[in-house]
Amino acid sequence: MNKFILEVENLSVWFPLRHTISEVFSRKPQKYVKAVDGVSFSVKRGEIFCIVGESGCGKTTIAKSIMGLIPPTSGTIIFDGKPVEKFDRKHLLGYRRITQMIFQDPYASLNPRFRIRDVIEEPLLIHGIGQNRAEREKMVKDALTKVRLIPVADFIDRFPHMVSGGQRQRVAVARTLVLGPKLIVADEPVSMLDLSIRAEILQLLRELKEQNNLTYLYITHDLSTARYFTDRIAVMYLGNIMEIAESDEVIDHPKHPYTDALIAAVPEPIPERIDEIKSVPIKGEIPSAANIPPGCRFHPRCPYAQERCRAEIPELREIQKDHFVACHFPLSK
Amino acid sequence: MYAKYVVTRLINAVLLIMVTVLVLSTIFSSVSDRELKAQVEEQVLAAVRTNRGYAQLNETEKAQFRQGIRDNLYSQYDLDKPIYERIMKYTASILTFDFGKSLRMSSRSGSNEVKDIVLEALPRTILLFTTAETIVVAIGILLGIKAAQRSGSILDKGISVFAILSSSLPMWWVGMLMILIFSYSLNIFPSGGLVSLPPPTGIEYVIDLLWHLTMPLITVILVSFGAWAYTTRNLVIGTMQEDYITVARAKGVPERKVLYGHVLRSSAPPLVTMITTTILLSLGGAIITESVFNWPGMGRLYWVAIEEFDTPVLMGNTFVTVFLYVFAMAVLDLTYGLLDPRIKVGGRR
Amino acid sequence: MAGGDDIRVSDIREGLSDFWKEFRRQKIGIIGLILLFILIFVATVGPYLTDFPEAGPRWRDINYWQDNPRSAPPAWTNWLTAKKDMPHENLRGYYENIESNVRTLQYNYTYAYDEPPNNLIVYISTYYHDAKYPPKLNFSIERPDGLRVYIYETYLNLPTNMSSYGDYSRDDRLVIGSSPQARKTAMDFAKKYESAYNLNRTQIEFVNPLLPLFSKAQPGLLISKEASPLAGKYTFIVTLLVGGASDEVNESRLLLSGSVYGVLGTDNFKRDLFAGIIGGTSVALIVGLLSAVIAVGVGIMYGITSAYLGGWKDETMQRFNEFIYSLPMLPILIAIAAIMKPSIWVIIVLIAAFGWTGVAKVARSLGLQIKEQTYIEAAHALGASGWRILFKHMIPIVAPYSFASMALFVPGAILIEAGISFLGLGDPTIATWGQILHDASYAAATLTGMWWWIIPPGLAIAVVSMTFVLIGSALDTILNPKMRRR
Amino acid sequence: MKKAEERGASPKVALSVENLKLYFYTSRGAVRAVDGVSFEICCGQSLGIVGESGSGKSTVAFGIMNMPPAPGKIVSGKVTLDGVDIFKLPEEKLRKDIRWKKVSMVFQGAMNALNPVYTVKFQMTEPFIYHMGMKGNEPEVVERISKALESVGLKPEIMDRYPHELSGGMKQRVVIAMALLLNPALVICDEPTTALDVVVQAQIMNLLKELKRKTGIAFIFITHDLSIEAEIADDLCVMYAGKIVEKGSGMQVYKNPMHPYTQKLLAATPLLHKPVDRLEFIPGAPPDLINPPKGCRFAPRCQYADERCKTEEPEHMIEVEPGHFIACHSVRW
Repeated sequence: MNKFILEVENLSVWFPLRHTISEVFSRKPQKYVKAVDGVSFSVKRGEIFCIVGESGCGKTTIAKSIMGLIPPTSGTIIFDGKPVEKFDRKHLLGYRRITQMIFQDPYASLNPRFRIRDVIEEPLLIHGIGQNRAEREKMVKDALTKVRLIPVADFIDRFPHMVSGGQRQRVAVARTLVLGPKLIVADEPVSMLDLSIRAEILQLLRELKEQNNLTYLYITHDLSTARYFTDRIAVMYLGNIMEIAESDEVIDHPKHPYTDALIAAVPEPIPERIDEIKSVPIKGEIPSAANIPPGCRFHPRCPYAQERCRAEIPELREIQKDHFVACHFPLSK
Repeated sequence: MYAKYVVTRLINAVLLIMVTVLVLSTIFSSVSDRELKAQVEEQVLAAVRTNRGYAQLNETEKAQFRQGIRDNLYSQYDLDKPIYERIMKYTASILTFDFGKSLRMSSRSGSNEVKDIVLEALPRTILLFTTAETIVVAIGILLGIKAAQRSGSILDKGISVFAILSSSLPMWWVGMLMILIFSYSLNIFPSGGLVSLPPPTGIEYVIDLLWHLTMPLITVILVSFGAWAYTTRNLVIGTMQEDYITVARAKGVPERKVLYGHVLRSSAPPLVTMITTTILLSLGGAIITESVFNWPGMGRLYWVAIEEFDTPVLMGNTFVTVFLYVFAMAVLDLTYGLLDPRIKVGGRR
Repeated sequence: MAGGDDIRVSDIREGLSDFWKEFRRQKIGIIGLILLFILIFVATVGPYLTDFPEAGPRWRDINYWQDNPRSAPPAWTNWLTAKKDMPHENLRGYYENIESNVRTLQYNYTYAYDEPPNNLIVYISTYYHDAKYPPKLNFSIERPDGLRVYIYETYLNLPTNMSSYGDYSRDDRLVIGSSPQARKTAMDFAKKYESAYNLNRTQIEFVNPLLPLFSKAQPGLLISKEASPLAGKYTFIVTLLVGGASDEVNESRLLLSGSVYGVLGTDNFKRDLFAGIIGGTSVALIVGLLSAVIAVGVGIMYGITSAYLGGWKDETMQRFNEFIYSLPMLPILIAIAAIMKPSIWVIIVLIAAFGWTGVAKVARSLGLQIKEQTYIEAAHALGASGWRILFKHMIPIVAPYSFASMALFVPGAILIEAGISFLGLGDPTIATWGQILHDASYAAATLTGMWWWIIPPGLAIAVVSMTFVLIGSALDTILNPKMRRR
Repeated sequence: MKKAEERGASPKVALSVENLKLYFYTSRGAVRAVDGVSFEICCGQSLGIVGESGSGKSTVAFGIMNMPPAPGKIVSGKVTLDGVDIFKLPEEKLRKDIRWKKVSMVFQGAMNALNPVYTVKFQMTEPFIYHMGMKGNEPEVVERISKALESVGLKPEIMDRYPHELSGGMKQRVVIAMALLLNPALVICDEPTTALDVVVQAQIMNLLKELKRKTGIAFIFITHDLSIEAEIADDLCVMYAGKIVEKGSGMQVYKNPMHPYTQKLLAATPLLHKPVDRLEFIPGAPPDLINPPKGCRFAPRCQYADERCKTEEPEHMIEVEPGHFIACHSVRW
């Protein structure tokens, strides 16, 4: 069996910008927002793989592309050894059964006119699973029990707006579990939740992973949660992956200046360091993906940028075992 | 960028007008075919009656004579050409503002050019409806702001109720009531028309005109301002919930300035577009209300043209209305872009 | 697609009860709802409560209205004026068999007005057996002052071609007030009391025979300005001399035509305006509701589909929508109506055909919002098909909105139909409020002060459109915030 | 409160809030969003108010400004700002002499805090017009606006731009600059960095720290993020369901949290550099503030809750060490 459940090779997702009439006449080339631009990574069976980055870096686009919600411009997505975009409609349906997605906003990801029962039954109906109502009802109840919405009878006939945010997110998890998936793409599943219940969802996800042999692709902007929850981290910046390594390695020994800056910027509750001015080595804000700088796309903000960075795009290369970085001059902390 | 947007939007409007006119000409041409032919026969008979030598002619000569006039008229009205050709020609002339001659009507100066007839009616409609709508907009916005300011107060509720009531009333019926009360019962105002007959001269003419204008003016204002006040109120209340309004209050900006500066300025794009369209559309007049008051403006002209089946006038008037309407829509899009710095291009959507 | 078993009755019941809980708090909505129930009652049962249940379909049938007074104000105006006009009165008599060949019908009437009736009409249907001896009718009045006047006498003759023996029945309408015979007998009666001067200046052709009959027996009773009305109990007696014992009177009534009439008076064509307005209710409701349902239904489907399809299909659909939207509705509708002379159904379709565009625009923008919602994306990710997403996820979200916009569409539709009818372009086969106003305007009712012809139909239009504005705004406040909440 | 004296800040009280109650009157009943909150801040000091969504932390800010958002009403309480009881002032005086002059605010979501149809300059000129009686076109005003913009690290040129032409971080800086224009005694920052990415967040935090040091203005920081408060708040109030459950210096609260809610909240915060195996969470959800539980509002979620907690509200806060208060029946110290 393949070691990797998911292999993403050279994935690009470009959104064409509206071409104005005069641009058509002056034959200017079509402009694109390069949300994802040549990204490669592989997710091992049974691990929690994390993509971390700031808003607008393309991490959610990757997730949606893997889910088949946004067609990739180029590149391949290989699931269990089979490239995904070659799937026909029937296979795509099968693929969607074994890869599932959890969305960021539990308030928005459940149809407000569906009862919890309907929310979880919906995938069964779509995929034609379950002979009759009773059988489906049993599956729905099983899924709710798994996410510990118990007693099930208290929840099954409620509408999403009648339960709390954490419970709503558990309903969303139950919806993904009911089809028996292999891979779950979780796009910031806890960032909209209050701090006091975040750990509850994360623990539930971890337990479900053990019980059901799941693999997670976890998308987040929060390095602290990423370190706590995930096995490996890929750091993204402006449509590219800058660094991939095991979580602890990335946080403790970042090799890429951007990763380093991200880590430096994270606030931590250490009252002794009150009023201390942090050194945030990078200036400014992430530029628009419609105007990607030449060379290393991080170079305009990089404190260590040199001539080579302006001209040459750095490859993602393995500089230590299992530690990949896309930088001409990796840090040596 | 904005200039380019203006150009695209205007081209769009012109295309729309062309298509509309084509469709309308098709409808009118095919329907008016029969009507025109009957018209021609009438004119042939009239020519026969007025021709003194006709009685002396023998039967074949008579028939020839009639056919000659008929052919002449047919070619004058293009009835000898196939219908699609007539439609195209008609469309083309309409688009070049050449509406042709009226079949039955003439302007006061005696011209039967449709253009003259329409141009005679237009200022009268402006006098009544454009004036009325301007007053309506002013009263409506002021009241709407007052209502929003004291949301939930008696004034606010009163305005909402009045808006519901007045928008349920047919304006022309209110006009009839006004005539019943002020002309029949109280005998204060004339029941209709533009001026008394015979029309007075000089300053008395103006007074007489205003005297005739008052009742229709009050009718339009009475029926329309409630809805305006209500819309303004909702817009203003919507804007007042924005964070930046809270910020303005926290900044200590006086309530009046918050309202008339921040809130009103932010609600301006939809308001101004509403004002522009209302004013532009008022030029078309209101067919029924003008008929009730016998006010010889664009609306009543339209109605008379329908009753008389005067296709050229009908078409000319319809075109002017459509033109105003489409143009108003375009202006609406464009002002929105001008007023809201966030939308430099792209219009309402 | 999911089967019908997805819809649970309990869900609907619960949803409705939740909705009702919220709706109950909307005062204006409750008022609107009450009005709606009243309107529906009036539209369905109302016509049978008037004297003219067929007022709607027979509005233009002169015969249907012939016995009514012309241009009569409502009867209740008597309360407001010092001069009491006689209201229109239908009398039912009681029947007596006095002898084997005499049948008597008596009508009692208490008269206390300042003007005599305009007319007096006897309706009688009889049947008899021997054509040689048709019934002979005799009409007389017993006045409050004890005088009895024999006014009118006639044979209820057979048509000539009838054979001599059989079952013959006939319906008679005897217009006493305008019969020369009655005029003569009334004149004879008057001669006994009237002054010579007055008699001299009276021409018999212009005498209203009912004036002396209802006036005090004293000089001046022939001259309407001098006559003094005789108040009190009148008895009208119809005596039939019949040929055979089995000859009978089937039915009979007596109509006193006054100068004030019913609840809302009559128009120039003697039509009962109250019956007309009641009859017009169903038309107004049908026009409003049907065009609203069509327009909103089409608009919602169009808008949502357009939003869902996206891309060039959306673009094309929007262009078409904008094309229709850019046409000024009323002028074009009026022109079409003038050319086509359409029936009410065509008018409904035309109103809907021009009206759907606004709804479609809103539905499209709603659709675009919903399309961006995460739960739609989630449904995609689960593998739901396009149709499933459209029908199971998107349309149910928009559906509540559509009820509000339907209610708010109704007033506009009613006003447009009324406007078209007002211009005389409506469906000629039925009575609508706009048409009543058209006739009023045509007859210059505003300038003759016939307010009862003008105010009620307009008020009726206003009440119906207000009903729906009220319901619509209540629905809007309840349903729309829910749309925006997330 | 020892720390303030050590640093030599004036012990003068800038703001004191006593028993503030602010309820929202909805059709379902009164929502007791802020229910008897008391605290004070000294000049040059900063106070953090931390709490999860629905704890009433932002509503406190509006209470201090005496600007309850509809349908809210201030039920009781006393707010003394710079020695003035502001609830006793007539609205006009409040507007002229207090708002923005004495207390200004940095709002949550800078995107919506700037009026989209006015330039930055116009919006920054307004305080001068309405408080300083200036016309708004004096060179002095432009000068002061330029200075304010420079002090938050922006180029003065941007004053001629419209808000939509600025990035998120720039807008947040403009909003901060605006709050400082008139040198108020107190600046309330309501979630000043919530919508920002971590790098920009660190930049803004650095800016705020600098301002705090340089200006001697008292600050209130309202946020849900304990880590951010630790970086800047001298004193800390922890709010739960409309009440303050714990207050004290930052050191005391972080090092020695006494209230079970604070303890749990801190244990639920993932730390970047101190990974733990298991994060804590608090089961359940915050109470409905229309019908709050009879006793302690945290009792239903508290593991130490006994009979007393469920029936009797902890009316008075207990001083567990000098300057460190909690509202709890069960904790033994």
